[in-house]
Amino acid sequence: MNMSKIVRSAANLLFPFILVFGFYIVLHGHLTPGGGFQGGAVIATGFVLMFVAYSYDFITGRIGAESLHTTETIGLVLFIVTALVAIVFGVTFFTNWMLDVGPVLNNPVAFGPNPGDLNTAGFIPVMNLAVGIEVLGALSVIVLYMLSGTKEEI
Amino acid sequence: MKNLVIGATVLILSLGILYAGVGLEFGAPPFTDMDDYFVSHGQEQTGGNNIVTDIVFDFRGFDTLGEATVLFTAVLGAGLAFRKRREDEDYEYE
Amino acid sequence: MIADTIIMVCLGIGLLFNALGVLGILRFPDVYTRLHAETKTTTFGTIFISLAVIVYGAARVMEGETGTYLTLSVHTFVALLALAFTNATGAHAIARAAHRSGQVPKPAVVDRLQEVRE
Amino acid sequence: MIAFLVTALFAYLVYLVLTAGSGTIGLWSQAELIAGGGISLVVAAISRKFFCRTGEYRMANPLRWVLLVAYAAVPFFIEMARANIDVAYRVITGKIRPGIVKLSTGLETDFGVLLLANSITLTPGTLTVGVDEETNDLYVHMINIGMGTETKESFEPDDVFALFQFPEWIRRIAE
Amino acid sequence: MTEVWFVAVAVLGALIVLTLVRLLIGPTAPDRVVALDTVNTLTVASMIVLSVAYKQTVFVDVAIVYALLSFVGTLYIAKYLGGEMSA
Amino acid sequence: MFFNLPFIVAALLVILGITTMLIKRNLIKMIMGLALVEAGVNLLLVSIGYRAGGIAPIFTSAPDGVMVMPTVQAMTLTNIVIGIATTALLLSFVMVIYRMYGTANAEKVRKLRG
Amino acid sequence: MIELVVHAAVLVGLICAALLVIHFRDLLSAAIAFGIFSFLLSLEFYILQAPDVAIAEAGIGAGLTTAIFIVAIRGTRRMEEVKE
Amino acid sequence: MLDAYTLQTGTGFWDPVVWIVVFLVAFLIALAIWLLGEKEYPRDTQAVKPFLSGNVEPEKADVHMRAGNLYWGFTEAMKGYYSRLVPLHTGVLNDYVLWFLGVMALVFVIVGVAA
Amino acid sequence: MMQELLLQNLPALLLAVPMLGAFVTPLIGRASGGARNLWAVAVMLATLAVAVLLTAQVLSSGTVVYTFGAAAPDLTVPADSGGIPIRIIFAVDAMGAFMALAASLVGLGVMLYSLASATRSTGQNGYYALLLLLVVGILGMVCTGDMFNFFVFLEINSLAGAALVASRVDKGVAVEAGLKYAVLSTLGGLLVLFAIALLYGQYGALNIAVIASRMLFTPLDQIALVMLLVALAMKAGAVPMHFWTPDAYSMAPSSITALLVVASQASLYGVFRVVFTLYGLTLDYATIGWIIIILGVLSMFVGVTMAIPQKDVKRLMAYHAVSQTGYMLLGVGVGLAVLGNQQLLDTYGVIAMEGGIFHIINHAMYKGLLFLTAGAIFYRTGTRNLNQLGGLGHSMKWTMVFFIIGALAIAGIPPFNGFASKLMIYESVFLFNPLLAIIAMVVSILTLASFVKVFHSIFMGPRLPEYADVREVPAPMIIGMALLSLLVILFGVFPQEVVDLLITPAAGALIDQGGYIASVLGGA
Repeated sequence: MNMSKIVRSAANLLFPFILVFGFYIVLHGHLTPGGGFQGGAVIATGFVLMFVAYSYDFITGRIGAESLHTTETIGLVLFIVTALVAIVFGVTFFTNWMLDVGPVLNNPVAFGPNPGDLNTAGFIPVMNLAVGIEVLGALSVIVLYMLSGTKEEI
Repeated sequence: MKNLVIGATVLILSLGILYAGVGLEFGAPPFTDMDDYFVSHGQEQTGGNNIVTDIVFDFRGFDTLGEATVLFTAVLGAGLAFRKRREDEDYEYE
Repeated sequence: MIADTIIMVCLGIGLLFNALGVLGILRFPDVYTRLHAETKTTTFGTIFISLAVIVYGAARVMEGETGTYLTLSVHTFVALLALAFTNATGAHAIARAAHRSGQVPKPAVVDRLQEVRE
Repeated sequence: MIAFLVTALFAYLVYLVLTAGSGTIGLWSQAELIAGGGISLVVAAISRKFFCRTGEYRMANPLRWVLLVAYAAVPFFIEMARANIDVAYRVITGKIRPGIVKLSTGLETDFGVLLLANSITLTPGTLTVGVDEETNDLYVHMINIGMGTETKESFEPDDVFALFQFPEWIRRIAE
Repeated sequence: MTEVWFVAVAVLGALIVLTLVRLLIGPTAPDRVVALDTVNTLTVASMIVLSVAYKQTVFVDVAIVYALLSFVGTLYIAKYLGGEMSA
Repeated sequence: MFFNLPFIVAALLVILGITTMLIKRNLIKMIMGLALVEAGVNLLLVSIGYRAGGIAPIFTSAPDGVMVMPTVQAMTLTNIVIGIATTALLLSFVMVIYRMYGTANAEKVRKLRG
Repeated sequence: MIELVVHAAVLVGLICAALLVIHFRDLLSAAIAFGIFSFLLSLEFYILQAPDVAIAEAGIGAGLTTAIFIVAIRGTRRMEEVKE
Repeated sequence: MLDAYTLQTGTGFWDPVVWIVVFLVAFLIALAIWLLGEKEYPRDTQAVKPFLSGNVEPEKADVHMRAGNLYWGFTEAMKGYYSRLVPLHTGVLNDYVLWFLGVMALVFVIVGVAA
Repeated sequence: MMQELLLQNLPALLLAVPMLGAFVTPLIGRASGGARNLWAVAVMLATLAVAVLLTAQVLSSGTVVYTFGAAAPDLTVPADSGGIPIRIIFAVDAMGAFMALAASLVGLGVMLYSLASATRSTGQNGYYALLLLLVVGILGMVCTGDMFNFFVFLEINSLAGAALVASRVDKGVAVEAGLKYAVLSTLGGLLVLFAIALLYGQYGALNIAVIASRMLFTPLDQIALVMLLVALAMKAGAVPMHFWTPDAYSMAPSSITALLVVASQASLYGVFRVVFTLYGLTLDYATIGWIIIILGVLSMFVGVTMAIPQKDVKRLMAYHAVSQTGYMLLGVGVGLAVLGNQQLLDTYGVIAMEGGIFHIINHAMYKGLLFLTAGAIFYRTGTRNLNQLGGLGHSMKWTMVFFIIGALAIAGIPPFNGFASKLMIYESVFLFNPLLAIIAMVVSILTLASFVKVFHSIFMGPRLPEYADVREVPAPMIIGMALLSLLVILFGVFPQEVVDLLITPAAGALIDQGGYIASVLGGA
């Protein structure tokens, strides 16, 4: 069942805000506290907020478990492939290869305390994004599965 | 009888675990060479300011892959548990 | 140091109201009145505490520190907005749930919602 | 399409606020501006159906936002301070006379109802308990109902708000 | 000046412990949710203050996450209590 | 001794968790006990890495000072995510069991024995 | 010194919340207590200079854990059975 | 040559090749005896019909022994042992956890005493 | 060039290939079931190929060390780190390679078998993905040289196993078994992590070699040791912590049970790794050795006696699995108990350990085979109750042959592989303590007796009317079973080859703590 109109309106307003904030945490993982998991968890909580504000049937009509599952898989594959590409360059699995060859993410870093710059740190932002996508898919789909378990017939 | 066993178990484990808590020294870890290395070299080797993220994704990236796999596993497991099953699929255990 | 004075005053007010809020949820007789205490006073107190932090950050920016204190102020402000918004909505949700679960306001003189539901 | 653009714009603004002070182009660095663009597109793609559910775009008018800020800064804040002193007084003395009353608002939009409900919750001795989904009437728990007024079928805004007329303000902002 | 912030956090911590009394005595679930909300607000306040006390401005993000997300838990409890959970 | 407070609290949390798992018969309560154990282990891990007067291991606008140990924080992060995955899976199982058996009491969930 | 007081307050709260989780027979109340426990744990992480962990615990503990516990309670029953 | 296949067990050895040769020889002997008998087996006569103590054998399905009947004597003889052991497998999750932690506590004590 | 890169990165590929395969399996399965099956088998074959290559590499050039994220795989210690490794390191010695080989072999057999056996149930996408993930968990546990990494893979192993156990809901009973398994393994995993935290708090390192080289055996280390030992022994299913074993093994789909056996062996490998490599020379051998021996003897005896009155065929076999685990614990425990005494070690200690380790791979093979035959019977008859079964020898000839091979192997009848390893255990344990050897033999006899009962009640007797139309199982299942029985026979006929090739290096790798440390830390 839907919750009251006030809660629904509040959730509608908060949803994009939570998403933006989650992506902010994901992308700034190498600069500020946070990273893939934390941001992914925040975004997933945004989805979970939607699950609670609206009824189960309404939500499954708009956000399918299948698509969330696919999102999760995309994140995982992106993660492992990014790590595997390093092998091609003659270095080992999980080497930060983008630090040397990346066109964008190899800005020179200032050492010691500094204000931070978004496009640094090699593949870490890419990894953050991949894990963020994975976690957001996984955590929201698991809540969706559990909600489906509260229905009378499976 | 059983309550006695539970009590003894909890007591002994409490002693052991609490001993572990008291035995470690708070605020002054004895060996810090690995972490010192991360703090002093992490920024130049990975370019990230947040050392924790550097460790999570670069130095110990494989753990992160494993942990993402755990999450994937849990999703698959929950999906299997709540899947729609056919009528004749269940086996009656006697 | 005028900034310091403002910070002290704001912190003092904030803590006072937070303390009153906690006192309120301990003293009041039923869930709705406790919600009054919780929502208004603790939110208000936290707004003042945040104001103290914002003023602190602004003062540091005025003194010519790096931009990070600007980030501090802005983020504190965002936290403040989010807190006020979610607290109000959350309080409404709890009150509604409490009413739906059958809790009557105890020393109430009138309950129009109950009449509608019946 | 318009929903997408509005949501993306909102997301981009939020992102800019969050990353203020990161660089030299205004307050932002080039990378942040580009990343913000990408994020806002993604967020808009996901959330446009929720953010613009009612299909009304009144709130896209910047003037209304200015009004909202003014409302939050002056009447709302003053009422809130008054409310807190009121609650503090009741916490200390314990004098209460609570009850749930109906408040007819005459507001039309969801956003208006939300704003009013949250304002009521945070201001003098009142707490929104329920909302009528059809007529947008609010059921308000009041901590201290004036003697004799509880017999009224439906309260008017005058009975609840002393200094400022919130529904009037909100009507100007949201409708 | 640093001491002031810590004193504020100490007071807030004491208030949090005090709030647990309401959690204990209840008597009903909504009362306990009120305690949850109070602790949430106080935690956010402590975090904001602590980030200044530690002079680490990046810590404020944690407070934002809190302010945004604890709401979701409250909503779930409210939906359950109101008997509106799906099914 | 007194300054070991976080370690002692972590140990206490582990003990409370396993006590819950031993004495409570409700499956959801047992899983809560498991979550308490997990929280205790997390707290232990993080407090192991604390250095007196340290600052967080983040260079972005960091003040001066020695940094606390980052590895344990990475490990704790991993463990938190593993914990939520485990908890969700276990709770799903409990829900299915309740649906099939009509009870979530561990003493009645015992078709498999002997 | 004052830092120690902060520390002690949070840790005492932590233990109290954990005890309450065990104490309540009403699982919903236990879940609420668990939410508070999560908050305090996150605050403790914050005090121990682990903001990354604090965010993770905040994001997961505050929203998701409570949510899945509530869903699980909805899927089973609210009260713990009293032992016969 | 055979050494390559010999499993040395320190004090003894085992050679699968030798074993297989011996096995094959025994098998051949058995086969020969069987073939000898087969030649003289009176097929298609009354003599092959089985009798039990002079009575006709009952239907095969009736004499099929089910698993529950096997080793009845063994379990009966070890009743004292089984009546204690089987109830320990209660199937209650708390007990499983208790056994696990109980053994851990026991090992704590043993290691603590030994140290 | 490409070949060189692949050969250089074998330990990483061993994990990366099945992981990547598992991640995309559900996606492929949503498109087409056949493609998914083909994909899963291909991934498993590739994993096996990598495992074989890796084993060859280990046997030819000693311990293979792989550093994740370094410029070169063997660059374990960075130039300016002061002689400590800082990244995750895979250290695959002979023991690890041997376990990896066993896991991927059984995995391939199970995968082929599943092609037919899983067709009836829904949710196959998740099934195949989880099967690959379970293999990933096992492989990761046996290859890693890092404590925390070990914990992570332990969790993958536990969760994938639990999810698979619960996957056939079976009116909730399977979920009950899965819940018990998951709760116990999670609690065990958390205690393992607690121990890791204690070790980290003292030595500031996670690498096994570094911790081993810094080990002081303080009281805190003893607490950590007990936690690691008991938790991993519980995961391996040692009595009296075996209660989850019959539940989980009997309710899982048969193919999964065969792999769960290997998963338990991986935990056993963890016990050995902790005891020998992590603590090694600092340990109090006699105490820990006797603890392991007593656990082993209890497991043997209680397992086999509990098996005899069972009437569910898979539950019976599960109790036998407990009993066989006891042999391994006994063998390696005897080896540990005399580790300090070089003379006794040479006389019988090494042989006992070799027997125990040899039994691991043998057990994985024949127990897997037996569970697969049980699954084949269930597949055709729909029951596992021994009291109802009978007369299947007429219609399921291949299954019967495979069952006989497995049963004789588990009972220790020559020329199958169980005999070879049991012989090594008997003879060496007899020198250590005759009583233990006698118990081991009695248990072996009881095992044979128990399997005679199973064989009789399933296959012997007249064709029963209710199973009149039972036919042989489909070809993929037969191929899967045939693969394992071929291995059983091969290992039984050429035991010395296997011992020389795999077992002796493995036992040597376990005993040689200094060599392990040196190979990881570069002679430091």
